[in-house]
Amino acid sequence: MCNCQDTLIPQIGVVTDVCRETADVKTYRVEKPGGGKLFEHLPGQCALLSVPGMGEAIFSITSSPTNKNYLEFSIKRCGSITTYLDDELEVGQEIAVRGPYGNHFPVEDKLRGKDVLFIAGGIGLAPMRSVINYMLDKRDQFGSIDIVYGARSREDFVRYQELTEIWPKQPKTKVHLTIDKPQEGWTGNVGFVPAFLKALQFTPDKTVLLCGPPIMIKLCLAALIEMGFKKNQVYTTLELKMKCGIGKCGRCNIGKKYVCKDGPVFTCDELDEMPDEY
Amino acid sequence: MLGEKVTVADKTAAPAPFEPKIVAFCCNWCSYAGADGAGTARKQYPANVKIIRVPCSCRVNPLFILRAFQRGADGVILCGCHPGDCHYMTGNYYTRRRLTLLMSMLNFMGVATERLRVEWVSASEGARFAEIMTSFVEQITALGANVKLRDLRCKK
Amino acid sequence: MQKIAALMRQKAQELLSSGQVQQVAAWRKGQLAYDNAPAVFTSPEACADLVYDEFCPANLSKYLLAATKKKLKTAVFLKPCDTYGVNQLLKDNRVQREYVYAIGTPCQGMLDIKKIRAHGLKGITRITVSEGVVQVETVYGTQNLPQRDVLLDKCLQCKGNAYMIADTEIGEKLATPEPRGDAFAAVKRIEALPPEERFKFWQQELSKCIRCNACRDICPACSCEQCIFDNPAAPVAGKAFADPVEENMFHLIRAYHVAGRCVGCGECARVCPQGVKLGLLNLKFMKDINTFYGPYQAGSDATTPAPQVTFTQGDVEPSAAGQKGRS
Amino acid sequence: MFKIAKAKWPELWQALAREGQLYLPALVDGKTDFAPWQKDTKVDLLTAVTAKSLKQLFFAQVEPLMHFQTSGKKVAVTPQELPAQPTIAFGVRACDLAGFTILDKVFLKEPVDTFYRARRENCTLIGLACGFPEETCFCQTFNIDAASPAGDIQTWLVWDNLYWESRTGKGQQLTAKLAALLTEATAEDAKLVQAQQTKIRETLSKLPLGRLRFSPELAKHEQEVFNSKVWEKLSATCLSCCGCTYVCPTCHCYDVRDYAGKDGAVERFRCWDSCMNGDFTKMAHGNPRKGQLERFRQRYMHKLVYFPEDYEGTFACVGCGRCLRICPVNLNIVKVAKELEVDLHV
Repeated sequence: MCNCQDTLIPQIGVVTDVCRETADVKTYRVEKPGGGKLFEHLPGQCALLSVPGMGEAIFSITSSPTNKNYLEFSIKRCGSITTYLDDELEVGQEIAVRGPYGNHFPVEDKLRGKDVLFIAGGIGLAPMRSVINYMLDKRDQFGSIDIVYGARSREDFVRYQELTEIWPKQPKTKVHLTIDKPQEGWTGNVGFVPAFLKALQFTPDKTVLLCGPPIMIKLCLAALIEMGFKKNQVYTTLELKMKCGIGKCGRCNIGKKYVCKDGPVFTCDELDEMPDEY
Repeated sequence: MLGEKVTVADKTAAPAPFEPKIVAFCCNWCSYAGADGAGTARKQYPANVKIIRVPCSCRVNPLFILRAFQRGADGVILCGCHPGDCHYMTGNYYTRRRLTLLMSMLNFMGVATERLRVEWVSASEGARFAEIMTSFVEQITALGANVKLRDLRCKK
Repeated sequence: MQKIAALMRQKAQELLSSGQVQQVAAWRKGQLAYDNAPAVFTSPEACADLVYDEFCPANLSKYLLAATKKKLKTAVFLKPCDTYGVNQLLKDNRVQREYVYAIGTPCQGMLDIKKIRAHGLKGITRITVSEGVVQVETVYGTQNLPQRDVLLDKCLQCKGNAYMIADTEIGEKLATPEPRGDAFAAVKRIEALPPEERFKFWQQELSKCIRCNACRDICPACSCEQCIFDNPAAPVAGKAFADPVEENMFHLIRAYHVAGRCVGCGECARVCPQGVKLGLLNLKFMKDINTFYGPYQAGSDATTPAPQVTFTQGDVEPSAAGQKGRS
Repeated sequence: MFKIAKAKWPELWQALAREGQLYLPALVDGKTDFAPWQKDTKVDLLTAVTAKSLKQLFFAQVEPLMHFQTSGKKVAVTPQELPAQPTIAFGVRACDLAGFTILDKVFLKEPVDTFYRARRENCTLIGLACGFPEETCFCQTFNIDAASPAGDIQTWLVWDNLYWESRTGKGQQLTAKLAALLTEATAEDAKLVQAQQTKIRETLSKLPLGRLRFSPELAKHEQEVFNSKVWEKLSATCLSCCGCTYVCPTCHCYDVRDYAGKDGAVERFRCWDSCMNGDFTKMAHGNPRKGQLERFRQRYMHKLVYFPEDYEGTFACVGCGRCLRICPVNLNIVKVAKELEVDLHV
């Protein structure tokens, strides 16, 4: 390989584990072919996965940076590449990976010592999980952790085991789950996340990390503001179509920002300053 | 320029005799059954012919034909019911008009139209099906590999 | 022409203020001597900008697609040749008659700025036309050119001054340019070449293409909601220009998709930034259709079925067509 | 400064072609565009605006990036080798040269686009002053001087002589190799060149767009410009072809696509793309720029607002006027900027 390699050239990784999370979400574990992590990253960053012949797509890295052995991606079956991944990707398959791209949640400065409230909906847990596990591994650097997570049904929770058996047992960590419609055998909360959020009566001294479908983000933000939170307390992560990942190809351009390079993590007041095109 | 060179995989080995790849679009109601008929009657036709079954010859979009050429077919043959015998009454009449224009245009663009053939073969004409395929394979073998309409990427 | 422009302004204002139509498609004055742009006017006041002169070649019929979608009754100024496009859109059921108010607009042939420039004229500041003479003023001097020499190619194949569809007409019909010779002469010249020469000609011609898709986007027959070439799963990438076979496919299939529906407005060739002789492909299909299935002019009415959706039992066989024109 | 008479130009082309692949404006099929020089090339140094910009010399319309070979579960990747051939572009106008400085900002910024950089570094650019600017020219809007083009070497064509002056080390190296062909220019010659420069600047100011200015205020009012009502009016007639993008010397959006050949061979290539294309931002869950208006707005917002915001007020436009010449419906950046300025009172 020449020493002048372009950033568009990916590395080869191998899938070492595939975990079926829900009917349409799987978590894939990727390592170097000989074992070990492909690259280091920070929570919230993304990587481009590609299936040669099908093309590339960008996904957030769901494993924590504190994990030194592998990268994980939780991916929902949605478009052409994700459908292919869902159908075809099995253990031992090699895929092309490049990254990490974008900025990250400010775990090293602004979030230090803060009480953190995570709000996620559906596959929106994927980028959150990276931060949650990072914080839990460095538990003493952060305040209390609350995780509010909503899904369509009990079967649609990603990483259910982690949610119910691991995270709640950590110090100063609470997990609040809700599903959209009543379901037999479900004893937890039923209802949409924004209403659940208000019912939980969080105090506005927390820093919020928010990710989910656009409509959920919008309504949760409104609920948070009603509860006394300020927009600069709320971090979210955007998703747009990307091709290069390095702020050149022009796809994820919103205003003067490129989501792949300047994002995907923005505070909600930063989003307000950008043209409404995401 | 496109189409000048034909790559030979291994120059040290004696070049293998040219085996053309033929794509045959066959109507489910006539020629596909005709191919079956050829089999039952033990009429042989060359294995170079790969059959793609279509519900009616008029299902074949000109893009299918060009794509077959693009992806490496040396010849394409389209078989439908005899005019007047279409299972759907009129499908093959449209095929006839479409392919007439396509043939004429390919010819206009200087692409050998000998590589594309349209034949009407009924379900009972198994023997004829085998004959047509044999003669088409012979014709394409004589013409050699298709280079004018082939995508040469990943081949250089 | 100035008189016609004044009548057009008046008509547009009338239609808009009476509420007969919700918008008017016409042309707006640009900043140069020749860059009038198609424009949609929605208020009588805005119509002050409406212009019409020898630099209004664009066929406005394609804007009726958006008008139909938005359900806006639209008045559209149509030169005689543009009326064919409207009929074709109506026939293809892509535009609904109730949203169209067609205004026949006289034309004496439109001028081709590229041909004017080809006379070595640069820095053009003003162009005036009178009595068959085009006077071009530039920062380097003034030159007169015979009008016929600088007409658009499509105007040299003018189909005459009759409107194929019109709810009303503006002014008197004008004499359109005399068509020049056999419309199919260029096609016949290519047909007469040996196959290898034909192949070479098309490879050269089509390799100029930069896949900007302007030919497709302006065509009144290319009216699909989504083009097959915009489908990522299509064998031809929408915008890449990656392999000669792709260019062949794009142009051949594009021409094929409009065969029997192409009205011969010549817009594809006019808008091609690379000067690809696109009209030839369409003309070839027209010529074949005329030869094989009898004379046919797409867009001359909104009802006759196109030759590709009809048939006779004694149609010519494809094998016969492939043999034609071979040397 | 040196000079070379017309009679010796063919020798000059030949000498330049020996130093690298030579591109110059050539007349083909009635159209002047940059083309690789061959013995029978009809060189056209009088046409100021070539059909396309020269950006494809550094940022190719289609360019393979890498090749994959897949077999079973294995995937191997071979990066495309970087272009190494030296190139020389002669007759490049001031606007196109300014276009490269804009592309440089994007492609040479970290992480560097190595394909672009390799081509850029391998090329010696020879500028040519615009003796006869056209009515579509408005480079002076961006303080680009058509009378003294940037580049490694700048040249002037006065009557039948070409005047030649190197501006960079690369230019000097090339000039040194041509010593046998070039003669030293006299003080008389310098006066001729100066006279032409004055003439060019004068002509430019007399052209229809000679006094055009783009307001720097636009970039300071992102939200107002974005929400302006003129977009609807302007975008109504855009056909959303991407002709303007493809001829523009500063447009740089691209797409990365895969071509799957047979037997597991895959070529990943990059090709020009345009924000005018409907599928540009289309994702599985929808499209944030739903219609013509949004896409049209994006292109001009990027040139007039976002780019200046990002790069100290530099507009992503060099006034070459190609979009004025190419647009099938005569829409262009000048009309857009003017309408916006009127709407925002800036």
